[in-house]
Amino acid sequence: GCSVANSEEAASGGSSAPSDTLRVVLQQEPPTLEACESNLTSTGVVIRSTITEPLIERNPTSGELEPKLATEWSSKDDKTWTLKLREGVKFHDGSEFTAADAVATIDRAVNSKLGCNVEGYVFGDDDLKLKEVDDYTVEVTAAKKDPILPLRLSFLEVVPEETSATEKVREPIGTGPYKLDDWQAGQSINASAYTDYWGEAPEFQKANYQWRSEGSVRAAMITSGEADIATGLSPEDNIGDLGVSYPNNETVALRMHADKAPFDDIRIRRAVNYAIDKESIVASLYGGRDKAAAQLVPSGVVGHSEDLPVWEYNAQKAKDLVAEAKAAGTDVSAPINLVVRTAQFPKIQELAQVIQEQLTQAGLTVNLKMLETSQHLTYQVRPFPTKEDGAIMLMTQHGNQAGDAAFTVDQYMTTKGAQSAFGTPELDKLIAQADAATGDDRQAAFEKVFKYQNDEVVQFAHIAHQTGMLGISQSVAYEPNSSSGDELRLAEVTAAK
Amino acid sequence: MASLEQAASAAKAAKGKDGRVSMFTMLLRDRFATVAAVFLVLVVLTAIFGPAVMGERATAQNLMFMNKAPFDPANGWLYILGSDSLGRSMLARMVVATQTTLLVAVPAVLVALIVGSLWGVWAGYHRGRREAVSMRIADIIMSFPSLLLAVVVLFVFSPSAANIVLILAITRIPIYLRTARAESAELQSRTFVDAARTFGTKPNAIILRHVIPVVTPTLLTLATLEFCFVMLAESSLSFLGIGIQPPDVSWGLMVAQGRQYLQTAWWLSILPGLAIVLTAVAANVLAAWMRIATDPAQRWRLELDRKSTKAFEKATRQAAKMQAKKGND
Amino acid sequence: MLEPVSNKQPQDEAVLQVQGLDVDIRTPKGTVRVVSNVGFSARRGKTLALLGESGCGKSMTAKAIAGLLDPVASVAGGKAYLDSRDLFSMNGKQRRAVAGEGLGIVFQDALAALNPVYTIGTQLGEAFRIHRGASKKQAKSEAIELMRRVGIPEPETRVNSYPHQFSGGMRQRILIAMAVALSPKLLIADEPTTALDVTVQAQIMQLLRNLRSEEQMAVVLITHDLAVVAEEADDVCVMYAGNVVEQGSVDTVFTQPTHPYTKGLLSSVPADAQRGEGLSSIPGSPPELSKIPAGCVYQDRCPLASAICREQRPALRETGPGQRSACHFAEQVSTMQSNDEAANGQDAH
Amino acid sequence: MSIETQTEPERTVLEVQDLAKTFHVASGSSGTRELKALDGINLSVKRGETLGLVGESGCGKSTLARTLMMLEQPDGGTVRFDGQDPFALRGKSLRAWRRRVQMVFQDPFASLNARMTAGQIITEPFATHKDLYPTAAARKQRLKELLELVGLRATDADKSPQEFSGGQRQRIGIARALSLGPDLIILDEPVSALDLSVQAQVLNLLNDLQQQLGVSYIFISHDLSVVRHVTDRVAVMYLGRIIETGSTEQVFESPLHPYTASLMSASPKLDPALRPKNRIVLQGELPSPLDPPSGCRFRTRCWKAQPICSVERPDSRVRAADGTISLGMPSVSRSEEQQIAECHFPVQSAAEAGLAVSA
Amino acid sequence: MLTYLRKRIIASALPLVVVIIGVFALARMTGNPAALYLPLNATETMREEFAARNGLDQPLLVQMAQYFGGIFRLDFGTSMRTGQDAAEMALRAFPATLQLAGTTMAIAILLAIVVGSAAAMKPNGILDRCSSFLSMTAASIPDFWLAIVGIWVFAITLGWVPTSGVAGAAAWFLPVATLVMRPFGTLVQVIRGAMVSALSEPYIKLARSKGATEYRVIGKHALRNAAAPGLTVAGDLTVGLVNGAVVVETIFGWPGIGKLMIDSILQRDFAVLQACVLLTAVAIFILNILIDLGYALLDPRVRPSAGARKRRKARAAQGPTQGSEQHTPQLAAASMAADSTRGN
Ligand SMILES: Nc1ncnc2c1ncn2[C@@H]1O[C@H](COP(=O)(O)OP(=O)(O)OP(=O)(O)O)[C@@H](O)[C@H]1O
Ligand SMILES: Nc1ncnc2c1ncn2[C@@H]1O[C@H](COP(=O)(O)OP(=O)(O)OP(=O)(O)O)[C@@H](O)[C@H]1O
Ligand SMILES: [Mg+2]
Ligand SMILES: [Mg+2]
Repeated sequence: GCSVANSEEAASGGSSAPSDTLRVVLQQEPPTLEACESNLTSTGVVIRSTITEPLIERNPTSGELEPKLATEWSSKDDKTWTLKLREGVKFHDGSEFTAADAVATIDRAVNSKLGCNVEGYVFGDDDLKLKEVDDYTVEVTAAKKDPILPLRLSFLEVVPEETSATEKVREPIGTGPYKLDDWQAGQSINASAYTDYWGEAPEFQKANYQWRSEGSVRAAMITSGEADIATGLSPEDNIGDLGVSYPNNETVALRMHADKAPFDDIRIRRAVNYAIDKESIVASLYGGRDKAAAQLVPSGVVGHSEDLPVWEYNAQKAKDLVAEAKAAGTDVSAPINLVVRTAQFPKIQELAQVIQEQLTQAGLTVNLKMLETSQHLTYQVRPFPTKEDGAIMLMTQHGNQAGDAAFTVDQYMTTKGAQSAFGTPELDKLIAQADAATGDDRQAAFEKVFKYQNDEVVQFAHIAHQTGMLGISQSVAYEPNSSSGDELRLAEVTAAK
Repeated sequence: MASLEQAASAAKAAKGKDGRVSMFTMLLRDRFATVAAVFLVLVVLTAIFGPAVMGERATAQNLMFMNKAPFDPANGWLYILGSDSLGRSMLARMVVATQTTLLVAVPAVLVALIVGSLWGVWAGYHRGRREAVSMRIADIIMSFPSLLLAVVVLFVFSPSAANIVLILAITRIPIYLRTARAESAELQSRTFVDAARTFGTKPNAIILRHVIPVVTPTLLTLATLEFCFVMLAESSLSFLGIGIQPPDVSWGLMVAQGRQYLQTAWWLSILPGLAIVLTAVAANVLAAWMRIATDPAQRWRLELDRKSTKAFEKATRQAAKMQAKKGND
Repeated sequence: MLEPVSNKQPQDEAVLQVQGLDVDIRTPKGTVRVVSNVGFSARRGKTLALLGESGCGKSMTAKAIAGLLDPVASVAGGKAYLDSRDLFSMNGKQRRAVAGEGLGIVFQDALAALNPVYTIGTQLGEAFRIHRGASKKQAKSEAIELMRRVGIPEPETRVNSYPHQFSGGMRQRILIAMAVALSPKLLIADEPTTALDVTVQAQIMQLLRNLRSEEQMAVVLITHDLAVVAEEADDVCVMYAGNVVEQGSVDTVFTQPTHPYTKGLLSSVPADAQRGEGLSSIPGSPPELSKIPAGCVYQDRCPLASAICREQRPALRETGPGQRSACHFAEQVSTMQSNDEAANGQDAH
Repeated sequence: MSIETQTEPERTVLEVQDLAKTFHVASGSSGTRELKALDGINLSVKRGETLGLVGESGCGKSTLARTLMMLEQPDGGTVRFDGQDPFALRGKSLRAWRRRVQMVFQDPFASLNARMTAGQIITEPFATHKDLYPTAAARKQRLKELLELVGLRATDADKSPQEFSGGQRQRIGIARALSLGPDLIILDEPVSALDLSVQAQVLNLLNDLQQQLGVSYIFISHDLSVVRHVTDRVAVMYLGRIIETGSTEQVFESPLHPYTASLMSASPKLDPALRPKNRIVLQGELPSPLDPPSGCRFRTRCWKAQPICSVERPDSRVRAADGTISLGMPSVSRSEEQQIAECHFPVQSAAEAGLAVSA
Repeated sequence: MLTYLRKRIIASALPLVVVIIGVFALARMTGNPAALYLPLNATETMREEFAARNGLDQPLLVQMAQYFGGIFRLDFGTSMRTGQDAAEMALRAFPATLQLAGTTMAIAILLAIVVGSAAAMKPNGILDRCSSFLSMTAASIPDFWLAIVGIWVFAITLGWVPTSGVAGAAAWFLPVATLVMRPFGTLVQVIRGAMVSALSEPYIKLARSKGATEYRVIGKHALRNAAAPGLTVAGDLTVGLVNGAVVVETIFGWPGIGKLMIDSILQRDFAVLQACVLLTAVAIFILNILIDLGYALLDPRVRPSAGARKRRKARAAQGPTQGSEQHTPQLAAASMAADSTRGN
């Protein structure tokens, strides 16, 4: 036969596809569908809330936590949390969902030696203590006080107790509306609606995932009717009206390392902020969809302040500040390396060049350093390279999936934060307070943190809160939200009227 | 008959005193080669003087003047080739890119050509173990993922034009090595090489005198094909972020970056790509011409000028007709 | 216009008649006439030898007749009749029909003329497949038969061998076999034995003789070995610088040459000269084809040359029974001193 | 012969003993087979002498020449040039030897680099032997001399090989071989590509040079009339071995070996009066050198073959001055005048040799 | 033949080992993969655990010894990215690449033979000029242009074929059409050149003298003689495709080895990279043997092949362009053999 291995069953392309199949085209093939790796975008976009489900779910729009496989949760001391589980839920293999499964899921992801991504991402080194109170009640105890433990738990996708605790599982069994049928490596993933689903049945009987790394190809698949939903598009992909943009939680910023001239002078760091014309960047490069940013988290995240002003674009002020610094003895002509990851997001190359140009106008010397992911990571995360031949200015794209600024500031702003170049004791203190706060206090505390960074620390020059774009064919209807990039809930997709 | 003589005298007039046609005349005889040569000279001149003339204009951004279509006189001559995604003049950028492009592609091709050819000629001439080992080395380089090499070199060293040249050169050496070896192995068995050996001529001198002149045209033609390959390879390195870095600009980089605009602003990618294609085609046409011009057995194709060839054909036809008439009488 | 030599013979005897053949070649130095006004005829069952120094246009003449000139060359005038069919006015299809069946040709270089990638059987049988529509099997058995005829041992097994597996002599015989496969009326053999040693040459000549007598084939033998001509040919046609300078039967031409060039050639043969003695040779060298002088083509080297030779090109004229020469002084050639002294004098300079 | 006038005793320039060369040629599926191109060659050349080498195409003549020129490495045997073994020479002394032995190649086209001019080709050796003509002027002068010597014009120096006729090309090759002033020139079919009148010119040239300079020649050819004309002694080769040697006259007039006899007999003659009455026409093909016949190599085509011929390799027979033929005695040093052949049943008379002329 | 094969295998084993060692060492020079696989805020302990799990904490030599030990047990390691068996991943991707390469080359060769032969019939004629210009352009067009424009025209505007994917025969059109350009362009030049020189050989005249038609002369006598240089170059082009047509595989979502290899390099997925390189190197080596066999099939003179050194000895019987090592990337050698005469 003259066909690619296993291709016979691959979903047929063409515009006359049977309408009971929902066809999604992604940027890349998921490396795995292992539930405990679901915080990886490419994994999560397939499984989260589609194949597997968490105990608790965060509403991407309101930011509120909502019940999913747990119906209610409470804690007296913010340390020990009790969760009531939903009854009558069945896994795809037919077994009943009980407390044992919930305990096993948490234990496997957080306490085991598996090295789950989600563990590193939301839980850190400390283990959780787990107790099965009865068939439908679980007790979770953190090592220390943790007011957002339910939020953390919302990252865990539930798998049955039988799932191996010593090895990762590529094809999970979940409780979600869709059941994984088969995965043809390299080509497609097929799922079908799970008949015993506890909730409302999805509209499409079948789902099919494919992946193409070229945005224009994904767009073309929508236009030509070969796919119903395409993720990760950009306006240049010629998608036309079928492109639907949505705020995607991602914020672009420049991180300045203050260990070398000229960034050891706060005037220069301020000058950088003045020099960049964020509004016109957003307007011209991003067609006005993105929003100029004043802080690392977008609206919708706890801690985001609507009132924090975007740094004014003032080329003259930037020049003055540079001159001032120069007068004060700072070596303003010292080279700055603008470190950028290739193809991290649409038009990153152009953005970098604009920034380079604008900073040059302000009188600084900027070299552009486009790096592939792995190399870029050595700059992004501690320990930072020390033998750099200039001051580092890293372009970073930060996405806060959790909806709480704690996930941002701990990493980006504390003195020792994994992705923080430097910090100040005062800021550290403010952050610690905010982390421990709850309710409205928490919001206010984080707002303070962001304001303080902008006024006194100036490690970051914020550029924009980004928007994502989905391609949605005429035959389906879907309303994207800020988490659509990480978690594409197929059950929410309906046939177009 | 008169026309035959005319043709002969016309042919004579084009020749030097020694009856041999100069290279320049031969170039003019081949119209395609002439056009190609003129084009290449223009490219080289652009590469030399372009950046000095257009340097400023190539970097000036204008975010309000993005992706303007080419060939619109209303935008002024600077934007005759349109503007790019940052509102820079495409014309200026293409002109400035010429230098970088040539500075990467030409040395890369030359280094690979020189190293690979000399090595191959040497291996092919001596044969035996030297040849076997060289071929195995070529095999190794050939089956090695060149991208890995690129990532390593640029990771360990850092992306710079010199390193890009190095990588492109190393990975393309086997092509020349194998070609040169094959030709040289064949040549070393020729009688005139044997003759040189009987004078006690040293191997290197034989290689220099008898082998290299013969293999050069072949290798140069190969090099022109490679020239285009190298420019495209450079563009894919750029795409991975390990090629030429902005604000430097090369045609390859422009092609790679413009590709996402292929459907919304085609000129960003097509124009520099066209420059690559045209340069490569021109180089190839010129190489083909040169191969004929330096081959004593082929040279006549160029030494005959078009006019006399036509006259010849006409005259023979007429003569045949006359003969036929005579025969009928 | 010249008339064919064999006019006196019954017309049906002449298988090939060539009249006033001109061949032009394009060179960097302009157009050159390499064959000029050549005429001869070949008789059924007889051998005509084309003689002449290297480069005088023998092969060109042969190729022109066979219609296989290189692209740089073209027939500029003249006629060639094969059994009274005009070869030069034929179109491609008619030509192809004549090739093989009417006219066979053996090329000068046996080593290169066989296609290295096909078996001898395939190549020998090809003519049968083209002209007789033979099946593969038939073609093969015909090939075996041919090989047997030209004396190749074990034809049944050798038929599947490739050209490089045969010796030079065998290859030459295979080429001859190929040319005579369809028993053509005319065989042109271009130096069929150069590079073979005399014992093999003798075998091949024997073969040609047999074919000639068995098939009544007319043979045009191109060679510059006078001894072979003397032994094998019936008629001879001597060429010089693209022109026929003398023709006639071998016996008369070789015993009584009536052109100074023929005479010079004959006395250059080292056969009876003694070791150490200088060989008689014709002083000078043939004219460059692009600079053929007006008048006699041989004037520069001719001891008899005089004013008329520089002005007027001598026509081929009868000088004896069946013998014709293109020399103004044909009658004096026989009395001409052998050019030994002249030659020696020339060489010493 | 010209050199005979010289009083100096005849000196042997080249002495070859038991020279053997085997090629390994790919064959069949089982790898390689041995091809004995030279199988124990003995010969010697004296100063000022011309040795002719004749034999069927492919019998190893060129291989012998190439081996003597050190273009091939022999498998066995010795070569002595003026008492020295050239294969043992290195560096300077090797180059000095190179100067003394030169070769004219079989193919006048292939042996000249088409991309060089005649002048460049002829002066090419000086690039290696820089001390000979150190200045450009000296080289130019020498080039002029050489061109003149071989009968080319000075203006020919700027032409490239394809502008010359075959004969002229061969002269360029000869001029190149002469440029270093060698003592021995190996001529591999120097006239086979030439037509008669040019051939005569070249042969005369070679003869003159020998007379003027006293060089020795090894003259390879299959044109017997030419060989007869130019050589002093002749060696006849068959399948990698010399099967007969003797003075030219002896070999041509009264061949000992049946193969020699058939060669002489088959050679076409211009003069009908000289044509033998009963020519020997050999039957069968030249056997493959890959698979030579046992015993006497010629037996497969020999009309005199007896059973013993297939069993035993024949010893040399010697014809004494009185015409008697006896078994050659290796212990007795061979006189140059002796005619020696390797055959069990040597040819006894001219009639048997197929040389008898119908008178 | 068997001796020959054995020799080839032995001769190729060493380079194979060198390639693997080289890839192994070079890959590890590209930096620690931990950052790629761990969350950005991963702690020190997590990093250590990761290194231990993937054996990256050992000295390089030990890692290498373990790797080679594994190879003998046919264990090629596990992918860091997917947790699957590396060899399995490579083997799964390879058929797709091979099929694509095979189809592409078959079409390219076929087209090139037709166009090249037609061009060779009249050197420097109109047809020749056009085909040489077109083929040069085809050989130098950036492939992603073609791919994207192709999708635009044929999939979106005309709707004839799917944009991408591997489903159905129509899906092959765009990838193959894109890939075919460079081999086609290069081969046209090579075949044209070889045909020009073959057509001037004496055996062509001989064939004509037998009354063979032009079609027979070109298709039978010239083509087979001109095929050797074509085979050489086609072999090299196939090597290029076997090594992965990255761009095309990426754009069209073709699940081939090129994409897998690039991803493994960028993702520092060492085991998979090594498995891929090993697989392609072996494939290239088999391809080379096949090409040698192809020579033998085409040209009886090289049929009894027995290694390079010996073969050259038989040069008496062989043409200049056939030798064991000579299936080289000599576009040139070939294309130029084109007009160059062998004679001088
Ligand atoms: N393809 C060609 N291009 C240019 N000149 C040619 C070509 N072929 C032949 N000639 C010239 O035409 C003339 C006649 O050539 P031809 O081959 O007929 O000679 P010939 O008599 O057969 O010589 P020989 O005995 O050497 O074979 C020669 O001077 C030769 O140089
Ligand atoms: N390099 C080689 N490799 C293998 N066999 C060879 C080689 N050179 C010569 N031979 C073989 O050795 C034998 C002798 O060849 P050689 O060229 O010496 O013959 P020759 O007597 O000069 O023939 P000719 O008269 O045709 O020139 C032939 O069978 C030839 O095929
Ligand atoms: Mg001829
Ligand atoms: Mg020889």
